Amino acid sequence: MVDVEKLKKIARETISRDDVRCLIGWRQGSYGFRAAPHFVGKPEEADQLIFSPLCSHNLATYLTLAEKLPVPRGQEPDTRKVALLVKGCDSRAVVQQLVEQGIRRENVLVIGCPCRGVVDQKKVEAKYPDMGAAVTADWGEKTVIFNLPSGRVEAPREEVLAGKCMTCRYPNPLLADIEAGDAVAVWGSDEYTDVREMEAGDPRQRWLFWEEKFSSCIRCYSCRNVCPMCYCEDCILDRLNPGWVWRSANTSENTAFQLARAFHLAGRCIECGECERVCPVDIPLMKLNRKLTKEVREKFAFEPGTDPESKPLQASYRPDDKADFIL
Amino acid sequence: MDIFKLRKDKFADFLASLGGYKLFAPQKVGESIRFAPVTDAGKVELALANTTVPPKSIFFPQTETLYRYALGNTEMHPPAEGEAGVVLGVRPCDARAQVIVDNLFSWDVDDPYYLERRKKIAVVGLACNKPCVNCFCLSVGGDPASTEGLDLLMTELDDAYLLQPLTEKGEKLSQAVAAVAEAAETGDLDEAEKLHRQAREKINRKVETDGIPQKLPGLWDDALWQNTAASCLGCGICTFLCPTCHCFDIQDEVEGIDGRRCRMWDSCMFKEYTLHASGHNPRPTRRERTRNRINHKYNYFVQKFDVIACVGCGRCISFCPVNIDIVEILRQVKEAR
Amino acid sequence: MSAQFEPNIVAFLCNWCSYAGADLAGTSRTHYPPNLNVIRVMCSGRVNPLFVVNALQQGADGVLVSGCHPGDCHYMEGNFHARRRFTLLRELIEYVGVEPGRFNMSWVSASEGAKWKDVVGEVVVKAKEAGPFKQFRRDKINW
Amino acid sequence: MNNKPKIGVYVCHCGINIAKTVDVDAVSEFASRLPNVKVVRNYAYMCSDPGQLLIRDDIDKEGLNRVVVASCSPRMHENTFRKTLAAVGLNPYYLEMANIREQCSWVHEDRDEATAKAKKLIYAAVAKARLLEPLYEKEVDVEPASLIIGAGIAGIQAALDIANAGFKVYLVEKTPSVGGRMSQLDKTFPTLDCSACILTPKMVDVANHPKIELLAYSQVEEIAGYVGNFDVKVRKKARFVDVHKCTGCGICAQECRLTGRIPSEFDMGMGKRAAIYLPFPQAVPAKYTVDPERCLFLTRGKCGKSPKCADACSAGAINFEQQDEIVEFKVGTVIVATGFDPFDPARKPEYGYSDYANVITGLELERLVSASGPTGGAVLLGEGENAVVPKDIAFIKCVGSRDKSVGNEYCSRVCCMYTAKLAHLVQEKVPGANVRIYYMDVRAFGKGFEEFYDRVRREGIRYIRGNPSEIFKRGDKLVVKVEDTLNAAPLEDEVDMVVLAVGLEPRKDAREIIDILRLSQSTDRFYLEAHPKLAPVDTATDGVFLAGCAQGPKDIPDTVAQAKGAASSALVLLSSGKVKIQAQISFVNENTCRGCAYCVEICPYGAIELVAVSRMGNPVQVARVNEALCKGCGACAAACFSGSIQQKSFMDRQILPQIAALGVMR
Repeated sequence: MVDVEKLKKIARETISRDDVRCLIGWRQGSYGFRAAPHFVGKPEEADQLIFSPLCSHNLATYLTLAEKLPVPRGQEPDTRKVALLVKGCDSRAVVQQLVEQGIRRENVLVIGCPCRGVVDQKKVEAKYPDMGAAVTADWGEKTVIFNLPSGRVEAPREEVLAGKCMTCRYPNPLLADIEAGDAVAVWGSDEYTDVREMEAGDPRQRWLFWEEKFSSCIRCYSCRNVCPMCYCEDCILDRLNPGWVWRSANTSENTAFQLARAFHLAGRCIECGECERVCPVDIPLMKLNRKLTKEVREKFAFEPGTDPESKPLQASYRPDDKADFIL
Repeated sequence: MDIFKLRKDKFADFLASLGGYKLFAPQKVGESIRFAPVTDAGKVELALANTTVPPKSIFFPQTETLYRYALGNTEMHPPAEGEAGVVLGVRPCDARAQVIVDNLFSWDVDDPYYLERRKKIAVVGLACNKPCVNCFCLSVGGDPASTEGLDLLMTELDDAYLLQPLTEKGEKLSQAVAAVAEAAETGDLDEAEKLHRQAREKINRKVETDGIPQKLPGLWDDALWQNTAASCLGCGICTFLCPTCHCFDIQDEVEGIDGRRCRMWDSCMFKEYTLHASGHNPRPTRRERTRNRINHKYNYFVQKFDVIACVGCGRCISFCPVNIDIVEILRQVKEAR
Repeated sequence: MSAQFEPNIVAFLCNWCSYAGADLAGTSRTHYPPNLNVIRVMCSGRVNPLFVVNALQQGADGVLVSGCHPGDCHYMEGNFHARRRFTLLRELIEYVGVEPGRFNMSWVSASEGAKWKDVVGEVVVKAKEAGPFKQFRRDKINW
Repeated sequence: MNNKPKIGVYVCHCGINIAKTVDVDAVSEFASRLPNVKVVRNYAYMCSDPGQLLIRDDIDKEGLNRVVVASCSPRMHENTFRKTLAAVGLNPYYLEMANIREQCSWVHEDRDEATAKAKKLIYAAVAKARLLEPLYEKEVDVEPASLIIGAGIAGIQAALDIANAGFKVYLVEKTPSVGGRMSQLDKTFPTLDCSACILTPKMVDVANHPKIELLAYSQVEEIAGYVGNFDVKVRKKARFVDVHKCTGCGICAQECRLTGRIPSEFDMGMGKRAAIYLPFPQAVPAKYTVDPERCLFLTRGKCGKSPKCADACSAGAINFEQQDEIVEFKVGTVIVATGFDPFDPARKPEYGYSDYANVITGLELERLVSASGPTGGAVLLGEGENAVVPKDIAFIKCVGSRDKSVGNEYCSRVCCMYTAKLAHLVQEKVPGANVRIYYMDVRAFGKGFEEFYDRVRREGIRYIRGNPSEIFKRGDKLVVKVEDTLNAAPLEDEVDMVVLAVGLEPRKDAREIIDILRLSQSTDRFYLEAHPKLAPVDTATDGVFLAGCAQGPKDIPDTVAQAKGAASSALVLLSSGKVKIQAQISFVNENTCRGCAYCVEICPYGAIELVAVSRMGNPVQVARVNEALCKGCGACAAACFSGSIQQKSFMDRQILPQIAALGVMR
């Protein structure tokens, strides 16, 4: 478990180091069951840090999202480290970014926070509608405790935790320079039931399901921008020449967009579930990405973000790759 | 204009009576609620505090054909005339937002597409009885029961709706209502007034907005923007879901030898929005873009049209993936020296 | 309906093996249905899997990617990369509802003119069974 | 020519090949209506001179800047038409061909269907033609020198050919002397020439040739660069002998404390040598070398009061302070002639090679019968006094070849003939010897081979068809358990000596060259040639050639022929002094490249590397293509998520319009 006071102490020490530029963690949100990414520049700002079931953001995306401003002549670029609080799934994103040289190991300082599951905003808001001002939360034995305005409540974790936490096999960070707490038990198991259930239908049924979802997409690209693995300098979707996908929001372009993103994540998606969490129109994106993570596991015995020395899946091959569909 | 009382069980008949119009109402599209043409009265959902996608999508659709053409010749074929319509279940804040956006689409150029729809489509409002946690309409000149921008205001009582026509379009609609509703008694009016008052008390998000438009220019290089934008993902949620956002991009699409010029929502939070062909970008990072979003609504728009381009609907707060809260930003602007 | 329906198939052929095999089928005057049109690339490794999605969008009812047999690739590894990419892509598009017969991949060497004829035949039959592709085709949607 | 496309479409009849099933006029009419198409012609034979003249005239008169030729396969006439464009100053890559013959008129009978398809193919070709960009075949200078790795007969022959053509050769040999495996042979089949007699003159030529720099007892460490510009690093291993002073007199070896006590590799361990040695008498260069693992002074730092070899050397050539030396030079071509290793029969325990002294390999017998061998040419078993001349001798063939169990499925091509040769030599050296050969097949395929095989049998050497299952000792005899399959008779022949005809295997250190030159191996683990039939000496890397057994088992005539082939291929580059680089290569947009190195991983030629650049002051890593190494396969372009790396002439923005054209067609 992670003791938040110890975490704050670690954060204060870390941010005081002169080779650390900033520390990224979470703070209590501005209303209801929200938390927000918290950028600590000075030791005193570490007091607002929290680590609770509300901390669903995968902060690894900020390692590759931050723009590199032009360095004024005569100045040196700021190469100080960025310290990052990571849960188990987040740490896989850091590992995969290292594998793909999206970041360099010496530029990031990882503070591992073993995690016992984060809440699903929609489930919690449906269960406790009268949330009002900020609600703090904490983990119970197999439950999650919420301090509502109307008092303390405890809900069984299955009712409030995000889907990805039910199938989580990596609650303990795979990579950490500093451990903020001791390891927790792994209780999730992953049979890809959501994917197998979809595979069971026939193509027509599957298309009806996805057509309804993709046609409701408003192309806000939050699923792309939140993803720690989507860090192209100039995404093909934003390009006009060649215009891979047109910008009009209709079933054809939206499907092409979602297929392009899902495919670009094959062998790279570390199932942090952020895309599904942030989608304003609630498209079940994990149900789409997990199809490929299942295939990649079954066909190539490959799990992205688990081994810093591994070669990216789509940049390597094995002479004996199985492919029985080739004429 | 007299006020009608429509029993809830007669609601479906009321919708049927609007047969002459193309009817839009909040419905489940995919997994979220937005305004869509009504094909089955049973699917209309009025319970939610507000739709995910605002009714701007009816007047200013996400993708809209400006005109069609064929390669090789220069005739332009604009889309067919729009038909008369009614959009029902619009919250007062969204209706007010549409009036604010009208300013822009009839500013130096009258936008034919938008204004035609505004003329042809009546707006039937639904007063807010249960404002959501992030509503702050009272702080920006709005009200859970304001009638601005509405042709007819509905207020939900226990077992009926009060329908109060406000404009001639509203009046025309109420004639259709007359067949299925009866006149409202004073008791109903008091009940409605009580509900409106209760709704006002339920709004707990408040911020002092006066003085902000004058203060913003001075905060151009304030650290506030960098601190806020640090966690911003640069996605399009806050702009696409904002009822007063009206920016668009124009592109051509060609299939074979047939083409069309179309307009689609764009967002100032996207990097490409201000990317010049030369590669220069006047707003290169999320700091400038966050600053711009707030300044546009609370400074530039005010200078031009003397109204804050924000109606306090709270969508940008509820749907922001990283909980960037405009009320918090405004509070910090207010407190900044 | 599918009797009159003539599918339109876009094929990506690698220059060294499959394109040469298709040429050989021509020089040996074999006959096969005309539904398949070829885009020549230097190696099956060049075929970006999103070309398949794009082809289905732009009016193809079936797509074929054909390259050298494993081990024969003129550039040594291109077909191995293609095999891995299209194994993944096929799973993805079938998962969202594209019928299995629409996307095909084949190994055709420069000496297999006869095999090329059979491959084209099979691909056309499969596409005909699957019928016209409507799912996410660009078809002037609400122009 | 501004690059607003002005396209000329030329539809070929190809006599009747196209015109019979494709309505060329309808197709031409269709093409004339396409945007940007200025000229449309159809003609009987576009590839003919008058046909090409049509194109040239239109380019001159009409100012065309793109040409689409709808005719046969680009594999047939793409170069022809490129030359046509180049002839009138239009960049040859402004050409796009539509294959309406092999893939249209010849394969469809219905005229309407064929015509419709031809239109569609032209529509797609025009769509791409609009977006073609000019490409320039870059020319690179070729360093007028060649590196040859391995100085066996293959390396020697190639070195002599190239040097005699007037070009500098760096010949690198790992062991102290040139000569390779051939120098270990006594006689060579089928002519029974004495191996040393035909090899030594070439060895001497190689050592004295003014154009050949011989780097014996040296190893290639690194080869960077590309065709015409290879930067080579070679490690000259320390001999601890100053080659300029050493006269090769050999006194040091006699004086050495370990003289006669170290097994000589050259004599397959049967002969002995000292810690300071000359591999074999005719060694070239005839300079002594100190064995660093066995020399007492080098291993224990002390050799009595002082090293006896140094004291004895009148020329003062011995210098224990000598260090390895790294030599760097530039060459235009590389020839890999690293040879083979004989199969180690210990991996076939049933033959008892490691159990019984008188079970030996063919190469060991070669040393025994050789006059410069340990026994001076006598076929003897055992040491010193109790050495005895074997009477009954058995040869077993296909040991370690055509044998899946040891992973060598191939035939080593030489064992049948060297077995016959050795059997003949043994018969000659041991009067009254009883020689028999157990075989599965006899492959006497070469010039004079069958005649020699027939002669050997007539000399009384018995060929028994059967594959011996086991060899074991009985008394002081060896028993060969075998079934004579022709007479279906199980035999247990008692013999004095068994000779195993071991096959040829890739060298154990083959991996080193693979890593240095990015060669790949064929399934039999020898180095992979570019094409088994049409390019046997080339490799996938331009400017790198193979010669001899490095590319696969072969006998001396084939090796020499291949060495001369490799030399001539190298000379093509060296003599022209220039080499054209593939034009349709990849290039990187360094502003959008994120440095994820997918393309670096994927490129089979190592043509892409990550380089550090400053993007407005920030140090970032981006990919960069080495234009000379890139072969233009495009695998990198398909792997790049942001499309930052593209392949010229096959860019995404050129292929997507083709897909669109083939998709929607009016």
